[in-house]
Amino acid sequence: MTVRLLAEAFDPWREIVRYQEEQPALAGKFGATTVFVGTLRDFNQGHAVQAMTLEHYAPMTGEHLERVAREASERWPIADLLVIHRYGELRPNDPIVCVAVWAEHREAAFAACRYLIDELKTRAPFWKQEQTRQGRRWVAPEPKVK
Amino acid sequence: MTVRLLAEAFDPWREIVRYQEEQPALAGKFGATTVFVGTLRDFNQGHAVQAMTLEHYAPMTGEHLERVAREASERWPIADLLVIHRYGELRPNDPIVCVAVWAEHREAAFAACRYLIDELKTRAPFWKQEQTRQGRRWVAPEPKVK
Amino acid sequence: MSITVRFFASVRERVGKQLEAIDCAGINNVADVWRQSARVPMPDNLLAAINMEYARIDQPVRDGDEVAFFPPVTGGAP
Amino acid sequence: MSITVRFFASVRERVGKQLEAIDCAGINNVADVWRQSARVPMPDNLLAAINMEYARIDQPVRDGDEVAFFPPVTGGAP
Repeated sequence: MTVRLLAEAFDPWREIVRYQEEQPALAGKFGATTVFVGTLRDFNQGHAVQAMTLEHYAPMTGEHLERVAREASERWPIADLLVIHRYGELRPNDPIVCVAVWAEHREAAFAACRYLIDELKTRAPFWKQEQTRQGRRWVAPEPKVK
Repeated sequence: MTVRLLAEAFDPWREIVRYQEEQPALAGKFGATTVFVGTLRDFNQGHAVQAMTLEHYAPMTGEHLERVAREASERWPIADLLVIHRYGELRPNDPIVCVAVWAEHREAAFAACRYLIDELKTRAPFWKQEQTRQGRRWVAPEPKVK
Repeated sequence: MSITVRFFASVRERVGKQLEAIDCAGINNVADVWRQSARVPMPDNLLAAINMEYARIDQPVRDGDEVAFFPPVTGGAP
Repeated sequence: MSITVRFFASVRERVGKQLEAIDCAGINNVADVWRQSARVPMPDNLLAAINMEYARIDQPVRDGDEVAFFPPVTGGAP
């Protein structure tokens, strides 16, 4: 179970391969892998987005990501999980966050992956500021669905 | 929207990267990518699995995969999807199937990804035969949950 | 003309063949194809397809059709 | 000893500072820290943390605590 905060751009697919290879105990033991990757779009709420800055509160952010990860691994029978979250300056098409879950069966893998992204979005202290042609603006949180 | 049936082992993560790079129209337009990868475990129902053969019914199998893919892209607002399914001889730790969905938002990406794997499992004509120390045996279908 | 019959997986093994062309004389539906070609009792949970579409066992079969028999499918992943 | 106060994102911009140490004299709870340090009206939806745990605005604050103020979080992805 690994949670990472990164200041630099990353390739989520390469990180997943690398992580999986670094866990030899996983080989042959998982039947299901689910992944969510969140990526910066070049438009949002009608505005062309040129860049985004992700502010966070270290080390509170890392601690809350770890807590969400622990909760997911306690609630569902999963073999391993990886969470990577960017902070700092991002450009459109840059990955923001990557969540990967390995489990014996897909039910737990899907449920844990969904829980991780939903919970980290609402609990980990990150704040997005978009740069558009109209200037910089803080992104408002999503309306709560649940 | 692409569906592929492969006779040879494949690396799902590399295929996802390659596919994404081949769709320049996607760049900057998607915020959410969900992936499911199904992998052959080295044990099943109490037996050590040495190998598995996936039999299929070409071209019926491909047509039903295409149909499930079309349904997913009609039901949810998604930007693109990729389905890759192996057939033939597999070894433990070999990927069996990979489903990737690109969308603006994660709600549609998760729903379409889950739909694709659930539907292709129950509708695409594939049959698994496991090789264990006790010999070869056909895998029985999962009990229906829904 | 004739009817092409295919058997897959455990059904193929039980019947002992994977492909056969049978004369369409006396064939009205999927069950007739099974009786004419398989010559063993119909297994539980048998699935059938006509021209690669899932079909009921009482569905009509025409000259030139391809009829397939197979067990419940087990694709995908855990 | 004193209380460390941090402001983040739009709250940081509104208050005009990101980090301050204030004397704990007269400070009983989170709202007191805001009044003493921010010196602007409390924004709607203000969130607070004491020692990196989410806290209510009436929660008690002790000497040596770190108190943070910030808007609703917007991490993750679309």
